[in-house]
Amino acid sequence: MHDDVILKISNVSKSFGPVRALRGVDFELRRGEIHALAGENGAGKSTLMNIIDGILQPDGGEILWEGQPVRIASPNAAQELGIGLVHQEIALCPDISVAENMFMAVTNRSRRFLMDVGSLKQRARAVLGQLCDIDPGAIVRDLPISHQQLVEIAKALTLDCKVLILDEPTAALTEREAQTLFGIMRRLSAQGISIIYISHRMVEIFDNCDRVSVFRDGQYITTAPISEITPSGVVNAMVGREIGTLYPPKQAADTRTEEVIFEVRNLTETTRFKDVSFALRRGEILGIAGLIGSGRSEIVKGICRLEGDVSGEVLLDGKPLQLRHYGDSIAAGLVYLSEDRKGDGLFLERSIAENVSALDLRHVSSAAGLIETDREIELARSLGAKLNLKYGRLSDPVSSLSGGNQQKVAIGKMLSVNPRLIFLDEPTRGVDVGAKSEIHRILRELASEGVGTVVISSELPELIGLCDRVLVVREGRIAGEVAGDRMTEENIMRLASGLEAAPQPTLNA
Amino acid sequence: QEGLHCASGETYIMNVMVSGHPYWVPVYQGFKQAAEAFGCTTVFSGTPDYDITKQIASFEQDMVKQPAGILVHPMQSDPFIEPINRAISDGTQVVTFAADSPKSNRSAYITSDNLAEAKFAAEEIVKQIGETGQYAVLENPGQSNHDLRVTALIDYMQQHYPGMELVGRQATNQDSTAAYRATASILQANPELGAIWIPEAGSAEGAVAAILEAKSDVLVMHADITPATLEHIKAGNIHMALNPNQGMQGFMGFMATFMAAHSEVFDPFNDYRTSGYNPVQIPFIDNGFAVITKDNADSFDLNTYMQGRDPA
Amino acid sequence: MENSIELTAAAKQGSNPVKKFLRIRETGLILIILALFVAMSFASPYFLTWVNMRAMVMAFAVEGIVVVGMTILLISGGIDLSVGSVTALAMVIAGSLFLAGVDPWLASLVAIAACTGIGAFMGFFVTRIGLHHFIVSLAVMVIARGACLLFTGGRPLGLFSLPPEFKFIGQGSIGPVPLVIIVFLVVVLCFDFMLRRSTAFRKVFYTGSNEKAAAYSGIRTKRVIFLTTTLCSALCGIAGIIYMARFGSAQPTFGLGMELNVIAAAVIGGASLNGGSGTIFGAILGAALLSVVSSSLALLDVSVYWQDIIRGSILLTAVSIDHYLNKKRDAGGKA
Amino acid sequence: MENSIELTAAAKQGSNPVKKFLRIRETGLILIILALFVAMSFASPYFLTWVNMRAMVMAFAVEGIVVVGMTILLISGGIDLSVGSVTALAMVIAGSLFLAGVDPWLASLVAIAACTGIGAFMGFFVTRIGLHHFIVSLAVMVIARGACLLFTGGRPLGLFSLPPEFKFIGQGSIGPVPLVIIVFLVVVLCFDFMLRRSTAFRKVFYTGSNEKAAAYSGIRTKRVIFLTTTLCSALCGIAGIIYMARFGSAQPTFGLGMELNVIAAAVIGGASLNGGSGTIFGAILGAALLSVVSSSLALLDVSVYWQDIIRGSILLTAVSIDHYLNKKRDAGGKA
Ligand SMILES: Nc1ncnc2c1ncn2[C@@H]1O[C@H](COP(=O)(O)OP(=O)(O)OP(=O)(O)O)[C@@H](O)[C@H]1O
Ligand SMILES: Nc1ncnc2c1ncn2[C@@H]1O[C@H](COP(=O)(O)OP(=O)(O)OP(=O)(O)O)[C@@H](O)[C@H]1O
Ligand SMILES: [Mg+2]
Ligand SMILES: [Mg+2]
Repeated sequence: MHDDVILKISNVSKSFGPVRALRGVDFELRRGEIHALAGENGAGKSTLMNIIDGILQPDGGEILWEGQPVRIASPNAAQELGIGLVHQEIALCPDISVAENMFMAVTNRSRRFLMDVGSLKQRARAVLGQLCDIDPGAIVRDLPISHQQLVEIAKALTLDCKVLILDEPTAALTEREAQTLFGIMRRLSAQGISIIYISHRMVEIFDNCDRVSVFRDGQYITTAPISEITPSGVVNAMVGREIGTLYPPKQAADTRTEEVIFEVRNLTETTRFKDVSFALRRGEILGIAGLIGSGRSEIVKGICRLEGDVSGEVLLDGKPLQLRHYGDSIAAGLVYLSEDRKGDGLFLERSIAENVSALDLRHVSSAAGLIETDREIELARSLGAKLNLKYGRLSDPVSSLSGGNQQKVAIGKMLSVNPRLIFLDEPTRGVDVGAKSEIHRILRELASEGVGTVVISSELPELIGLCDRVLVVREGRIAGEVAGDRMTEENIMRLASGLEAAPQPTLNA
Repeated sequence: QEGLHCASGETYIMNVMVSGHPYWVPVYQGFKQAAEAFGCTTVFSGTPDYDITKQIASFEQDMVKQPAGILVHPMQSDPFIEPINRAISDGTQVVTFAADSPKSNRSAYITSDNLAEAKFAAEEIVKQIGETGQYAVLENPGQSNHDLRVTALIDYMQQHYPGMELVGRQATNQDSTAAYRATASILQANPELGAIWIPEAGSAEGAVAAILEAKSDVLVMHADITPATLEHIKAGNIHMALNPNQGMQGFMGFMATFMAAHSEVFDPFNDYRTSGYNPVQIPFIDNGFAVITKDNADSFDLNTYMQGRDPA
Repeated sequence: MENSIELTAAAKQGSNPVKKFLRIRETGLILIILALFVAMSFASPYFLTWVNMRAMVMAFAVEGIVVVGMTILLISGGIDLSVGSVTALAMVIAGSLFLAGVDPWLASLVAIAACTGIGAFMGFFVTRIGLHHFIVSLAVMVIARGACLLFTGGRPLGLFSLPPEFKFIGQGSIGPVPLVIIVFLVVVLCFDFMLRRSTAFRKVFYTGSNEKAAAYSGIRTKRVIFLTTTLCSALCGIAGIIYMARFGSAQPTFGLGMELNVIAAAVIGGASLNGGSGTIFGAILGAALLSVVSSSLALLDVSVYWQDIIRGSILLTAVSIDHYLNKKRDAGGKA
Repeated sequence: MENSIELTAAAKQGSNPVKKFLRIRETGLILIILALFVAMSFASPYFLTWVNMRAMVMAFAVEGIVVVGMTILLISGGIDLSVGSVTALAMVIAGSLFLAGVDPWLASLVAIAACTGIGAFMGFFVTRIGLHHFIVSLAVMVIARGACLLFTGGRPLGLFSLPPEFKFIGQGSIGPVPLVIIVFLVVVLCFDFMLRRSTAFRKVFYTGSNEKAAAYSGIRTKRVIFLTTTLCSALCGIAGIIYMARFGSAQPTFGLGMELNVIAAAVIGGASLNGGSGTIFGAILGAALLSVVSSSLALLDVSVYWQDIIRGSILLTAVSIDHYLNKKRDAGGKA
């Protein structure tokens, strides 16, 4: 055994009823290394991390901490050992301030009788400052989901830990925040702190990690130093087969048309965005890029009348739409996939089938307005198959699925209504490479069938790989547009951060 | 003006708990009628809640107005000792009615004689169904006058008619649905049941519904009266009801309070001067009760009585 | 975690009938009630008689209609403390109008309409002003009780003179079965079916489960909550009219404390106070359990001073057993 | 959305005192109560007298202690319907023991311990069995009331013979101020301070706001909930003893319906029924509002038939205004 192994997992198993989430897995973490963990959705990564953090107890197997066998009975015990975990799902107290949330564990262990509010905020500001500019006094409920994710990360940084686990921390972050995070990770590892880093983004793994371990179907497959394996090797180990090109081909030049299927004119909302105009041509996938908080989500939600007091024109197939609330949008064929699947995308306690059909029950009901269970189950089954959903039974609550599989249910829900125009806000958030390319393929198919497809993503490679054209949003306005050769990360970042005057959009409404 | 008469602005307050309860309505009418005869002003006060703390607060607020006297129905006896004594030492005379605070310095207590009611009911039951048989009671534990009506009847039966067997005793707390359920079960368990005694009218309504449904011919007797039980008496579904003489309660209540406030007219043969208590001391006044049967039922419709009268 | 789909789906998957039965959410409650029945039929020869059964059902049938409304409201994420006063108000309004010479059927319609209006009023405060159901319905509970007192001067109304065909609603029978029970069963079956199957009521589940996600599914959640709030009060109105026909009187103090009983029934039956789950069938079983316990204690002539203690203990035990069985079922279903 | 830290933070940021005041969560309630005071002092010459003020505070001081416990429990995500019966049970136990010859101080300790035990019993069912607070405390409400009846045979216990130094707790004054009010203020101030500042009570907020997140941070949330449940019952026990000393009697039917009043006070004061937020200060203002309204109606001799209607309407109006002001404050704070 390597001398410097701080944590060793051997032969750990865990089942949830019939689902065998982990089957005798091994895992080894060295002092000061950044160790990536890769695997398809539902491979058991989060489950293993929850076991290491004492949230779940393994059914069998052994955990060795600095060579000694340990039982980690609770998160408290994990913290005492020096283990910190950033959860895949945000776990913050919505009614409480950012500062208090960050120091919850510290408060818990503190022997002091009184809180020291002043120093709490100061220390919170210091830690937050490394990541972004969030007021430590703000109430978490009021923060957008991406900021909550940052708070969640900052919270783990406050722990004085020897092992830091980051479970898909960058899923909701843009490049800039992600890079800051990587900087912090490298600094920590230089200080001798070990980091387990879970991500579905190969680039991140290969740019920042020392070693990578791969899980498949609850089983441990392999571990290799980054220098000795290629991205396609990792993917191969994950999926058990070769995956061809990551992104589907772009819109073929000969199918390109100037036919505008959807158009937005001078969309304005009181505080969040102003004068937004753009058009969508048949067959293309339109991307929307921007920094965190730039207002991408707000614009799209505004179009669908989900939020805000919006004025401006929205035209579908040249005809103006009279939308008053989101129900009207759905009726007109406009649907929106939320970036916050847990908060407003899914009914976690209800079954997979009921979630999939929720957007428009007419698809699964008789003329008399009665739900036909067979049709509902069938709908979920077919969409589940299409999206490679991993589940026990369709009647299981969505909360029992892994993060990425929950995301697939959310996407399935959008697809269930055969939309005319689909807005996807971070559609592949937390989705594994295989499923991701499957989703991309489906989106491309939809686009070529004439369904309008608009994708918001913080992952620039995804936007560039998938979209035919990308709009860049900055501070609630469209800062510019890139397409073709000009669609590079550099160009997009420049527009997003306002370093360069906006080039004229090629197609102005 | 000569004789007993109120000075202008001289006010008498009647203070109760659960002030929306219809029981108080004729009591207050009696109170007011007596007051009008003496040219006095009256106020109906208290708390709508079944809450001792709130009633004491309202009593203390009455005291702020410095009335000549308060006729109070103390929800509980001991908690009122201190407030009543304070009121008296501040110059407001206090008389209790329908419930007492015997350890306080209140000068009089007017009430129905629950023991007499119970005895009358027992005798009537025996008269109707004979000296041997089964009977049941509904009750309302925690409410002292209802409690007394029931326990006194049971004791009386035990002492005088050992042949009468108590086969059912259920708490219904004035809830007609609960009374329906309890009575239905008692009827089931005791097909030979001869009579049932209910200490108030709310439960009687539910009990009668159960008896009618079971097509049983149990003799029903209850205390107090509501329009619905009145109709049942007329229809023969209820044998009779015993109703405390509420008007007399209020009337005598006022008289006692008024006399206590005007005690200067009275110089009794005792030590009141040296001991300093009010010379008008009446330990107990029985306001009596009426027996309501088919024949006289028409005189007991409160809604008819209240026509053209001001409840406040 | 129960829900209609899971139920039906599970029922379909189950191979043998026993397994099917064990998968249903309500099985625990049914078993507990059955156990009570068996125990009681040994304890008292009168228990298993038709007359006793009828009396026991009659004891909760009308309140059962209110339980239906409350369950739907709970599923949508609301709660209503005013049910007792609103039921009483329906009696009082209809009774007063009748005594003032209005046709009793018309009077009843007006009363039900008034209760529906009260529900809409509460719905308005909840959905438009943004107050919590608890506090709004508490205020309305007080106001409606006050209105009962105001309309009657606090005096019960004797309505013996109601025409027999009107009284038939509350006192009549069709064959051996009281009309009240028939009405109750119809209401229960209709709403149970609709809650399991209709798209409209499915939206109630979505709204209660995650209001934001429901809004993001295009459901007008405020309207759903407004309607469930209104429906609950409307059903209270109907219950009030049936009570009036049954007792031939209108008591301004009727239904004190009814809210806790009704909410307890729904919760025992599996409704979540956080919204999103519950069934009518379960809630009615909950009401039945409470009622059977009370009736049994009366039938056995248990001392008044012991009854509350026994009743509370049985309630706690039953809920614990049910909870345990459901946990086992959930785990077993997955194993 | 309020919480102490925000409050202190806001207070620190505020430049001028008026702005500071307007930022506090409770400002709306304070303004509403002030408005009532001004109106009442015009309406009745007796309102602004020392005796009336004392009577109004005395009317909610002891219940206020229960409000403290309920607020903390609500913040942790629980609720307790048994507060009325448990308070009565404390009186009854202490009273019965005293009548049986036990020293009243010892009897009181035993009674408070018993209530604490009841709280622990409820906490056990909630945290270990996994039942909902609502249903557990409902069952315990019934059981405790039954125990009151059983111990007393349904009759109030006269405790006039309590020694004067014991009665002093409930009836004595220090200077012009009744001891009850002093005790009440001390309890309120202590718990308000601790809830804002102490590490132990901050965990209550974390647990109620998101139990899972709190558990992930190592907080033993079940223990927190167990303790808040126990604390609430213990405070009921203390309140019961003070009532006993004040009234010199123990009434088995005491505190019927107290739970709704107490919960309403906490909710009016900003406590969330979903847990995670609330303040003692706000809850006590809520209790004060309810009490001032009741007292004012009594003082003005408003007809009983109108009192409930007016009371309910004022409650609804006050809560709406408060809600509106808070929304404005929140929006203002962000703009
Ligand atoms: N609480 C639970 N109940 C039932 N099944 C569960 C539960 N939690 C996880 N599972 C199952 O365990 C398996 C592993 O889930 P896990 O969350 O560990 O996957 P993951 O590798 O983290 O996937 P992702 O990349 O999507 O986050 C999945 O099949 C999931 O459905
Ligand atoms: N609930 C909210 N309350 C107040 N401000 C909000 C809220 N949600 C978002 N905002 C603000 O609205 C602006 C736009 O946020 P939005 O979430 O649309 O950004 P985005 O471009 O979609 O970025 P991301 O989704 O990555 O966070 C930001 O300034 C954000 O702080
Ligand atoms: Mg995961
Ligand atoms: Mg966004």
